[in-house]
Amino acid sequence: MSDWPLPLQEIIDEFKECFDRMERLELLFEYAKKLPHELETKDWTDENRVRGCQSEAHVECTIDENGGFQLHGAADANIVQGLIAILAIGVDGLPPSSVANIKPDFVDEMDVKASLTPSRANGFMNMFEMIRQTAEQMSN
Amino acid sequence: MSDWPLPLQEIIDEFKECFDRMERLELLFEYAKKLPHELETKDWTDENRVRGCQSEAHVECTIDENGGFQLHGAADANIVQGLIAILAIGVDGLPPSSVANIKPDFVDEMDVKASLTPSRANGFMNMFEMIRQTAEQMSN
Amino acid sequence: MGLDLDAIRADFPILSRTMEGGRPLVYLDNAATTQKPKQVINAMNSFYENSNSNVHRAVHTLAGEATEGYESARTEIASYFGAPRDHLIFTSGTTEAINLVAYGWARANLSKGDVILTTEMEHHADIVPWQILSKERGVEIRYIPLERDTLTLDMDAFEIGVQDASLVCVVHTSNVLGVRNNVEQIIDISKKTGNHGKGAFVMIDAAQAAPHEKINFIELGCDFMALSSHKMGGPTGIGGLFVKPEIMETMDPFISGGDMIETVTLEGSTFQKGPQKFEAGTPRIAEAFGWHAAIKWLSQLDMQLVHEHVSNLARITSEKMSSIPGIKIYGRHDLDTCSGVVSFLHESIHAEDLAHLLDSGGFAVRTGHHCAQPLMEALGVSSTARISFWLYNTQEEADAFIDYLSSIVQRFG
Amino acid sequence: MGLDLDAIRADFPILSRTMEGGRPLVYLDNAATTQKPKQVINAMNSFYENSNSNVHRAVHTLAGEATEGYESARTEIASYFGAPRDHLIFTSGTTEAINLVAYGWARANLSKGDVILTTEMEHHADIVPWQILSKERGVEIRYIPLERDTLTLDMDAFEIGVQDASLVCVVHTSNVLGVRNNVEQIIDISKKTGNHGKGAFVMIDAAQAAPHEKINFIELGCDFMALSSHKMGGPTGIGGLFVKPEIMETMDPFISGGDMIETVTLEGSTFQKGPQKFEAGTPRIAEAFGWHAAIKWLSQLDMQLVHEHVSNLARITSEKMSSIPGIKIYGRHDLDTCSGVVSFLHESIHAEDLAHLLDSGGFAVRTGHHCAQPLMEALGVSSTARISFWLYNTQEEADAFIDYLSSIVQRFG
Ligand SMILES: Cc1ncc(COP(=O)(O)O)c(C=O)c1O
Ligand SMILES: Cc1ncc(COP(=O)(O)O)c(C=O)c1O
Repeated sequence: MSDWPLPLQEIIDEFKECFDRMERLELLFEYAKKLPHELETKDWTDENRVRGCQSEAHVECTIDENGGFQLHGAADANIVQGLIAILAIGVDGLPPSSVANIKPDFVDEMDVKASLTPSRANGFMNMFEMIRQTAEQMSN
Repeated sequence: MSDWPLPLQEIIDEFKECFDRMERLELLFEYAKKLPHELETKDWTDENRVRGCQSEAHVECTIDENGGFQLHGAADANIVQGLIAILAIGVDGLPPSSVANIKPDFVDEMDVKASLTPSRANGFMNMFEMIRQTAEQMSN
Repeated sequence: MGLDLDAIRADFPILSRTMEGGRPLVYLDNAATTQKPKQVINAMNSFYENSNSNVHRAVHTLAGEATEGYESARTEIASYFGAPRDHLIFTSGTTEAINLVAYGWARANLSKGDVILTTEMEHHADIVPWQILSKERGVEIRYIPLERDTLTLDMDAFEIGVQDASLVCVVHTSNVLGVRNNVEQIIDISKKTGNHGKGAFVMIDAAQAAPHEKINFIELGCDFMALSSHKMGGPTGIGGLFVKPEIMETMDPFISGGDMIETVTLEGSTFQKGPQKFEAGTPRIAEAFGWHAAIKWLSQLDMQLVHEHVSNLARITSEKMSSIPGIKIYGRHDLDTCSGVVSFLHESIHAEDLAHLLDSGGFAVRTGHHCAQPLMEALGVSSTARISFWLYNTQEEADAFIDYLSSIVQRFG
Repeated sequence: MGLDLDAIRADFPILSRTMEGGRPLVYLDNAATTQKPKQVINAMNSFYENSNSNVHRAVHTLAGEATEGYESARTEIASYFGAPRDHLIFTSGTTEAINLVAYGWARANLSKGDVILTTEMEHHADIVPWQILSKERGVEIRYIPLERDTLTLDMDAFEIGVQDASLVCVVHTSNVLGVRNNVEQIIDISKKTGNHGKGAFVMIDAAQAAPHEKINFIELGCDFMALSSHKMGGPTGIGGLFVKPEIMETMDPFISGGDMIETVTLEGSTFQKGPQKFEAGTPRIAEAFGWHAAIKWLSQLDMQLVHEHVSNLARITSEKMSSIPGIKIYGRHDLDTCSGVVSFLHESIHAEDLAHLLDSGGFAVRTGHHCAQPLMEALGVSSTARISFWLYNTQEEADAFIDYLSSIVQRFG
């Protein structure tokens, strides 16, 4: 089992307490609303678009004033936006080098997998990789 | 079971007495040598060629002086030539209208089927149909 | 007597699968692909376990069995569609079948300035090959628009447009709207008034029609008809193009190689006649056995009953859905001719979220543009959610779907 | 340690079939198609019984499993051939793969006067597509001749011919002669001296090589490599084209329709990147599961041992055959690199008769031109009989074959 950054671990634990998938999806919907650094629709560009997502999703990575990582994003589907939110909360303010080391299997841990499997083959994995690579570049 | 012309029935019976397929194939080889009206290689034309045979086979139908059907043919493979021979012997001198009524399943009766199945899908059936149709035209 | 749904369902192993939380699978994605009865699975197993061999040109027993099976699949599948065996070319599916018309026929018979008439409700498989042809050869493509209020083709526009058209390509039954086009009338008018009275050639995309309607290719009178095995209970990897033999003769080879030639020399080649000319290389042998088994299986059923069952489910379900707050239906289900497809959206829940939520209840539902972006454009949306029924779906499943959808809408809407 | 033939054979259900007269099946037609291990059959069954769904663009569980399975098949099959997943385009087989090079790449990149260099020992799949292209676009085709005494390619002629050539298309291992070409050298020379020093593109037909040789596409360094699943233990209906990604980008779409587009409007379309651009329509989903299972199954074995086993069987058998009166061998089996294929004729028994007679003993043997008429022409025959071994064939089977063939020759020769 991987070591997750504490905020991410807390979210994972919260998901683990859910009774069934419907409840977990409900939780994802709630996180979608808590998205910390929302990318406004006017800032949705082709460059920050996540390829391979069925719905539209956009993410951008920046460094805050303390050198911490910051994930900005948004999606038109709530479940995707919920995932972005969790990731954004989970990595907020971390050194980019830690972000570069996160593995995508926290989604497995959260056990929302069944509904996300197909996306993993393209959308979610693409998004995750895009973020991880940017973090890697930032930490060099 | 169909009614075959007597000479054909006799041949079928002979095949039925064989011990195994190898023996039946041997018999076919012998019939290949007994081909009554052999079409010489120089008379092999594109018109009398049987389509769909792997090996080359040629057949032509004529009427003898008594108005009886006559099948001329040859093939480079003995098994095919054996089948032509059996058919030629079986229908020799019959009224074309009787020839037009023969069914191709005498080959099943002879039980050489296993080796001929693939040919039936094309070669042998094509030959048989070609002969039957000519006989039909002759009897009109 | 209706369909014996219990007996039918018992033939489909996958229908007894339970999903997460022990919920039964409710498979409502039949327009994408149907499930396979065990007879189809067994036919392919039996081929691989007993007769597997390459076909044509070999005399050993296995090759004989494989060849007989492959060719009798052609005979029986063609016959199911009312046609002799020499009318059916095996392809990998509808998409390749339409490409075969585009590469094999249209490139040999159409040229700059010729007009291909198609429609705004086509699947991409019946749009993109024509666009590529158009770019390459200057053939012009025109689209019959959809009447926005009735969601049917604008037949006035068709009657005018067809006059210039050399080729008319129309989907028999839409994979989004559930609407069946009046293909009989379209073919009739095309033949009478197409290309300035000389008659137009007609290609029908029957992918969505064949699963629930018995189609007779000869009576229908079109020149080409494309379909897929996997949408009618058969395996993936195979489908077919029906072609009138006299038209087949005017087609150039498309995919080339072994099995489609008569002779090859270093200087050039001559080709087989009939369907084989278009079936290069090792064919889809096991798949032909499987599709044949699907056709045999379907032949036991009264296709009129199948059609009524499927379209009734769609009609009743779409009516109930309309009364769920915020749900909007895209399509028509009030006609006898409609299929089992119901497209819909919720005013605030994104289609993809809907599908995820429905999946948590065991309901397999598709979302997206359904390979019909121009139609989406015409409907003014970028995607829809879509349920699609087939013969094994039950009223109970439909009711359970309505209940679950209602609860989702209450919770998330 | 050699191969555990008992364990291997136990995996192939068909090998326990008995033929007429209770004789065991001795399947010696592996170059046409191989038998399938139960793991392959089960993988497809399991797909159809548990996960069958269309792939891509859907979020329900079955679609997820189908998509993961389909895409991980791509990953694993590509990896078996030493390449990343984005190098592999699924096709229906070698024939369609070569046609994809002809339609997708050559039509976009070659024009009148350009030269394609191929060989006299090619399968029709690697001849006819080029002849059609040549007729259509004026591209010139040249053939490297076979050295009549060594039955290998005339490399002097190749070194001269390649200088003009923009594309070199060579069969890795012949389906008639059992000879493996020195593809490494051919690629090397093509890259260095092809098209007047700019380098030629190289397409390798690996259909007959993949079953018994571990090929690394990246190390090999060719631009395209075509192969078929059904010749390496996998199902019919699927194969692949390996392409270098930078070259994939210079290819036009070939078969078009759904799934290969990015957007479609009435005005035109944009296409996906990578392999998906060339995989239009519902793909061969169950087939990809099956091929993947075949690759997994093969991965358990040491392919070097497989190669030695197969080529030893061919060498020993061909030696014994040579001493049967009237039998003449067409091919070479004295080199380490040779495959399991032995072509032969008897001076007086017609090849087709031979095959019928052998079949009566349970031996499945192919006869014909083996889709290589120009090679037949070079050998001065119109057809041959051919046995071809694969990993499950045993020395006992080979011996039984020799005995039966001898007795046939005695009785009928
Ligand atoms: C050398 C070679 N190339 C190409 C092919 C064609 O393969 P397929 O029929 O699977 O398309 C074959 C098989 O017959 C072959 O042996
Ligand atoms: C109307 C219609 N046409 C064509 C196709 C393409 O069929 P396939 O993907 O089997 O080639 C489909 C299926 O998606 C369809 O629904």
